[in-house]
Amino acid sequence: MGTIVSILVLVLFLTAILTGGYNKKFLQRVQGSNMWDWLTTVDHKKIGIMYLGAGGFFFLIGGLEALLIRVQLFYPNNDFIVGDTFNQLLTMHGTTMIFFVAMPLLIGFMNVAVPLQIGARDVAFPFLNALSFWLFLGGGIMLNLGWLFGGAADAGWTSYVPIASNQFSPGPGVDYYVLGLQISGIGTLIGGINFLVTIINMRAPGMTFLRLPLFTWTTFVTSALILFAFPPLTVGLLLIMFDRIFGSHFFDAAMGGNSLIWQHLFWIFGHPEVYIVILPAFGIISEVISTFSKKRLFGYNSMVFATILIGFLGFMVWAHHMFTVGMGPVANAIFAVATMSIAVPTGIKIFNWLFTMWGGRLQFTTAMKFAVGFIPTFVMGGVTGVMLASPPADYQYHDSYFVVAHFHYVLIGGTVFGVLAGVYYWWPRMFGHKLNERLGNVHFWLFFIGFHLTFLIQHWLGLYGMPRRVFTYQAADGLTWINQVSTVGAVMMGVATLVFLYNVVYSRKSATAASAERDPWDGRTLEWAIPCPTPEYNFAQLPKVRGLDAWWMEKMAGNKELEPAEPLQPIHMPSSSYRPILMSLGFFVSGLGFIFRTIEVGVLGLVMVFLLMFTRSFEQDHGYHIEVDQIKEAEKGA
Amino acid sequence: MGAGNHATATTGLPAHPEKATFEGKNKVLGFWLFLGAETVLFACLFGTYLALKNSHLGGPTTQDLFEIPLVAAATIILLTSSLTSVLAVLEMKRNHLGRMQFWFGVTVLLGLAFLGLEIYEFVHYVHEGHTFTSSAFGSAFYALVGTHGSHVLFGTVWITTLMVQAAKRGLNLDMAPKFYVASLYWHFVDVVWVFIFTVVYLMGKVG
Amino acid sequence: MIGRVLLTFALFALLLSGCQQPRMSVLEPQGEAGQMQLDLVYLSIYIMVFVCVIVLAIFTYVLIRFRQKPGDNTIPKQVEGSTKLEILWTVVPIILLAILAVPTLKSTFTLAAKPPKAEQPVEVKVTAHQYWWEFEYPELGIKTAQELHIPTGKKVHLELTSVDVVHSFWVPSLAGKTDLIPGRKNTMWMKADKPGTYEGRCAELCGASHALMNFHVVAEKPEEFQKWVKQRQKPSSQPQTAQEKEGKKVFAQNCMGCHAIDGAGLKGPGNKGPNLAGFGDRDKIAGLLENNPENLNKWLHNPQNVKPGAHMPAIDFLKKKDLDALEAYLESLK
Amino acid sequence: MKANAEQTKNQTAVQTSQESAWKHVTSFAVMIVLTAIAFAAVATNLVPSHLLVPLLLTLAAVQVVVQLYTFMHLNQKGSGFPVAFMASGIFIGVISAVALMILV
Repeated sequence: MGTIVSILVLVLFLTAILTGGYNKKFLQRVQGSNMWDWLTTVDHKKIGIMYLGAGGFFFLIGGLEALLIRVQLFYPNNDFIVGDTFNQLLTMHGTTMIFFVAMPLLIGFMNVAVPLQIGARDVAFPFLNALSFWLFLGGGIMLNLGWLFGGAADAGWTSYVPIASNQFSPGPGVDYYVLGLQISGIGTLIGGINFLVTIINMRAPGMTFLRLPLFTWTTFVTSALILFAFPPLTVGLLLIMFDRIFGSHFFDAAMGGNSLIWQHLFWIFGHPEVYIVILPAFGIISEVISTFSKKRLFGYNSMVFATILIGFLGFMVWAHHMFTVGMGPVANAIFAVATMSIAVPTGIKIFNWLFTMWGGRLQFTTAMKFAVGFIPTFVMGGVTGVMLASPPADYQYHDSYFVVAHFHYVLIGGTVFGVLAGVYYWWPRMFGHKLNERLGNVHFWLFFIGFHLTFLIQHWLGLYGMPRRVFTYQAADGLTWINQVSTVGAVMMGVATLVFLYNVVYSRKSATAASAERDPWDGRTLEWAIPCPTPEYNFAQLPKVRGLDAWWMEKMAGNKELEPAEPLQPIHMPSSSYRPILMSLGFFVSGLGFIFRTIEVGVLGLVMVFLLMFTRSFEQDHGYHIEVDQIKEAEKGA
Repeated sequence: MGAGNHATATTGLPAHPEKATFEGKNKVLGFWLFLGAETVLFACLFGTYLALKNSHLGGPTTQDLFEIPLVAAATIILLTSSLTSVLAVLEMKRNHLGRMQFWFGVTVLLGLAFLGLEIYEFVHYVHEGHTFTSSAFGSAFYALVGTHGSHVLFGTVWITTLMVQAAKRGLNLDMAPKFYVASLYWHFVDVVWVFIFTVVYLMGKVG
Repeated sequence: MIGRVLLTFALFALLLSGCQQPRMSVLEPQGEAGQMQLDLVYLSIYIMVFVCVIVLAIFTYVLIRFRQKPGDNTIPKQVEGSTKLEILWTVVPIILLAILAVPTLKSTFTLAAKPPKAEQPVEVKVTAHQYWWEFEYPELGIKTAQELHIPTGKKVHLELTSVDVVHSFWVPSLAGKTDLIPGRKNTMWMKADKPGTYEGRCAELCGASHALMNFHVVAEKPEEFQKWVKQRQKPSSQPQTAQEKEGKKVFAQNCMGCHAIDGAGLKGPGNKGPNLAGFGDRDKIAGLLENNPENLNKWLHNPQNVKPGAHMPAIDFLKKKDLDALEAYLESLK
Repeated sequence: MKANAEQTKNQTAVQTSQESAWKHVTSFAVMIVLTAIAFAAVATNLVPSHLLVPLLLTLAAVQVVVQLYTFMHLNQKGSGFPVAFMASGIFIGVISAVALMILV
C-alpha cells in the first residue's frame, strides 16, 4: 500500500514537470492562473493568509476529534469509541492542536502583521517563508494521513517511549507522527530564523527596538524560542525514527537504552513550545487592548522585559513535566522554584493590561471582548500553573484531569482567545472588510461560556481521581455528572465555531467596496497607515518612525500620512517560485518512503529536495522592480 | 542595496563583500542564527551519548575501541581545513578568485580525507562488533559522530558547488556571502569536532 | 487549617461508618503522604484565590468604570507607566511565591526520604504490566496481583518498576503518583490511617486499556493484615471437590504457561500473567469486574471485550463442563 | 574624488587582510598546541585523573572561543546579535546536555 502511494505521488510529480515542459501553452495558462499565483507566492501577506486558512482547517479537524472524545466520556463505560481508537483520537487532537493549529495561526498573524508593523516591504527571506509554509502543510497532511492509511498515531501528543516504540505501537501511526512533525518542524525552524532576521535587519528608519509594537516583540522572542527549542525535538524525533525504522536502541531498556532521554528531549522542546504558542497571543492581546482602550500600553518597557524573561526562563523549567519520573528531591526542588519564578513576569503582564484599560475609553468590539475575556481566563490557567509547580501537590495533579483543565485554560483561554481577538482585529487588514459584529458577539459569548463550562469543572474531575487520557470511567466513581456538564460545554464551543464560520461567509457576502477602510479601528501601529487592500509592496516609501505607536503619533500630530524616509523610487520585489512547494513535496515523498519502510523512496525524496536546492543555487534570479509610475497608479487607486 | 550595485559595477569588491548587500547581510545573520540552533542540536546528541556511553552490553567499550593516533590525525586534518577555509575567505575579500579557489579546493580535499578516515574507523569498529544496533552505546555513538560526519559531507558538496559557480561567474556581491556563509559552516563543523574528540574520544579513553 | 483537616476527618469517620465504597478523592486523604500533599494543595489554592480576587476586583472595576460613554470621543491621557505600581506587582508575587516555596521544598524532601528501618516499614515491590499490577512482599515471601494489602498506621515503602511501557502508580486518597519505568526502579512511601479499600489507577497512558488498569489498596488493622499474610504464605490452593480437581487439570493444560498459583504444586513458567493464589478472596476480577462466577465467565470468554488489548487470550474453546470446573477451582483459591 | 576614496578603502582592506592572515595562522598554531596538550594529557598520565576531564573540557572551550573570535570573526563590529544568539545556544545546549547526562 505504502509503496504504491509513494510511487503514485512521485509519478504525479514527474508528470507535472514533464507536461509543463512539453506543453508550453498549458504551462502559460497555469502560470497565469490565480491558483498558480497562490501556490508560488512569496508575498508574506498571502502566506500569512494561507497559514491562517490551513490552521483554521486543522482547527476544525482537531475540534471534531475533541467533540468525539467528549461524546465518548458522556456516560460511564460508554462503548462508542474505546481502546486504541480512543488513544488515536486523543493523540491526534493534542498533536494537531499544538503543532498544526496554535502554531500556524500565530505564525499566520506574524506573517500578516510583523513586516507591516516594522515598516518593511517583506520578510528577510521571502523564498524561505514560502518554504516554511509548505513544509508545515506537508507535515500536517502527513500526520493526518494516518487516519486514512494504517491508523493514526496513538501514543499521546507527548509520544512517550516505549509506548511509541515498534513493539507497543506496531502500526505506522507513530511514524506519521514522527515524520509529520519532523517535516513541519524544519519549516518552523526556518520560519523562526526568518522572523528574527526580519526584525533585526529590516526595521524602518527610526523603528528602534524599544519602539517595536508589542506583537512584534513577542514574535521576536517566540522566534528565538523556536530557534533553540526545535533542535531538541528534531533530535528526539530522529532518535525515535532510528529506533523504529533502523533498529537502534536509544530507548530500549533491554538493550541498554533509556526511555527518559526521550522525555527530557521532548520537554526541553515542549516547555518552550508552550511559550511559543502563548507569547504571540500576549502580543495580540496587548495590541487589541491598547487600541480599544485608546491608550498606549501601560509599562511598555516592563512588558518587553517580562516577555524576554519569560522566554529565557522557559528553558529552565522543562522537568516540571517530569516530577513523577523519580529524578530525586534535589532536581524536583530546583525545577519547582524555577517554575514558580515564571509567575512573576507573567503577573507583570496581567497588571499592565489592567492598567492599560484603567483610565481608558473602552470600546467593546468583538476583538476587545476576546481580549478582555482572555484576562480572567488566563489568570485562572496561570494560577493553576503555579499550583502545579509544587512537586508534592503535583504528584496528585499530574496526569489527571486537573492538568487537562489547566492547559486548556492556558491554551484556549490564552492562545485561542488571543487568536480570535487577532482574527477580528486584523480581518479588515487582510480581507478589506470587517467581520459582522453582532454575529461576533454571539460567537464570543457562546465560546466563552462553553469554554468555562467544559473546563472549569474538570479541575474537580482531576481532584476526584480521574486520570487523563482514559476512554472511560466507572459508574461507581461518581464522576458522571461532571463529565456530562463538560460535554455540554464542548458542544457549545462547537456551535460557537459554526457561528464564526457563518460569520465569515456572511460578512464576505455583505461586504461592499466601501467597507474597505484603511484604518477601521483608529489603530496605533503602522499596519493601519497603508492603503486597503494592502499593496504588494506594503509601503510606497518606507516610513520614518518617530516613536512608539508610530501611526497614532502621526494622527495626533494632525498628519494624514506617514512621513516618508526615502524618495519615491522603483521598488525591488522577489519573484515567486514553484520550488518551495516542490521541495515540500520532496520531503513528503521521502517521509512516506520511510513510513512504509521503502528506504529507496525515502532517499529519493531527499535527493529531490537537494536537487531543487542545488539548481536554485545556480539560478540567477534577482527579482523584479515596480516602477515609480506603477506605484503612483496603485496609490491613486487606493 | 544601492551601494552594492555600485560596487559591482567597479572592478573591486568592498572591504566586507559578504555584508555589502542587504541580502548578504540577512544571509550572514540568518546563518549565524542557524548555527545557534545547530549548537543546541549537537548538545542534545552529546547529552544522549553521555547518558548511554556505558551501555555497551558487554560489547567493546570506549577504552577498547578508540585509537588515539587515528583521532589525532583526523583532528589535525580538520583543524587545518578550518585554517585553509579562512585563508580562502581572506583571498575572497582581496578579490583573488584563483587563490580563493585554491584554498577552498584544499579545504574540500582535507574534508574528504577526514571522511575517508572516519569511514575506515567505522568499518574497523563494525568488525569489532560495535555497530549502530549492537547496543544503546553503539546507537548513541554513531548518531553523534555520524551526524557530524554527514555535516562534513554536506559541507564538501556545498563548497564544491560554490566553487563551480564561482568558476563560471567569477566573484561578485552575490557569490561573496555564499562563500562566507559556507566557510562559517565549515568552522562550525570543526568546532563540533573539537568537542567530539574531547568528549567522545579523549574522555572515552580516560573512562 | 487544622480545623479544616479535623473536619474532613470527622466527615470521613461518618462516611466510613455509613458505607464501604472505595474512595479515590485527593480532597479526602486517608494517610500522611496524601495529607501532606493536600495541605500544599490548599495552601496554594488560598494564595491563588487571593491573587484571583485582586485581579478580578480591578478587572471588574475597570470594565464598568472605563467603558466608552455614548458620544464620548475624547482621547484619554496616554500614561507611560508607573514605577511604583510596577515594583509593587513584582515584589508582592515574589513574597507570595516564597510563602508557597518553603513548605513545598520541605514536603518534597520529606516525601522522597526512605522510611527508616526503625519504623519497620512494609516493603512492597510493585511491577506494572499491560494492564495489571503485580505486588511482591520480598520480606514476607508473598506475590499477589491487583490488590495491595497494607497494615494501617505503618509506612509502606514501594519499589516500582515496569516490564513493558511507562505506567504511573496512583492512589489518590493515600498518595500521589510515581511512574513505573522499564529498566528503572523508583520508590515512594504511603501510609493509611484507617482501614478501608482505596481505589488505585494507572495515570500514564499505557495502551489500549489504560483506562481500565485499576487496582485496590486494602488497608487493614495490623492484626488483620498479619492474618492475611499468614493466609497468603500458606495459601489453600489444593482442590477439594472432584470438580475443582478437574478444574486444576484444565488449568494445568491451558493456563499454566502464563499464570502461577502459589502452593498448587504446578511447575510452569507462569510469569506472564498474575499469580492467581488467593483469587477467590479478591474483590475484583482483572481489577475491574465484581468477583462472581458470572463475571469470571465473561472475562475468560473474551478478555479483550472487557479490557481492549489485554494480552490474555480468549478461553472460548473449552467445553462448558471444563470451563465450569476451571471457574470452580479458581473461585476456591483462598 | 569619490573613486579615490574607495580605492584607499580597498587598499586598507587588503592591508588588514594581509595582517590578519598572519593572525589566523597564529591562532591556528594556538589551536594545534591546545589539541596537542589535550592528546598528550590523555596519552601520558602526567595529569592526575580527577583533574583530567576538567582540563580537557577547558582546553576544548578555549579552542572554541579562539575559533569563534578569530576564524569566524565574531570580534568584528556589528556581531552583537550573532554573539548573543550563539551564547544563548551554548548556554541552553550545555544545560540540556548536562541534564541528559545526570538526570536520566
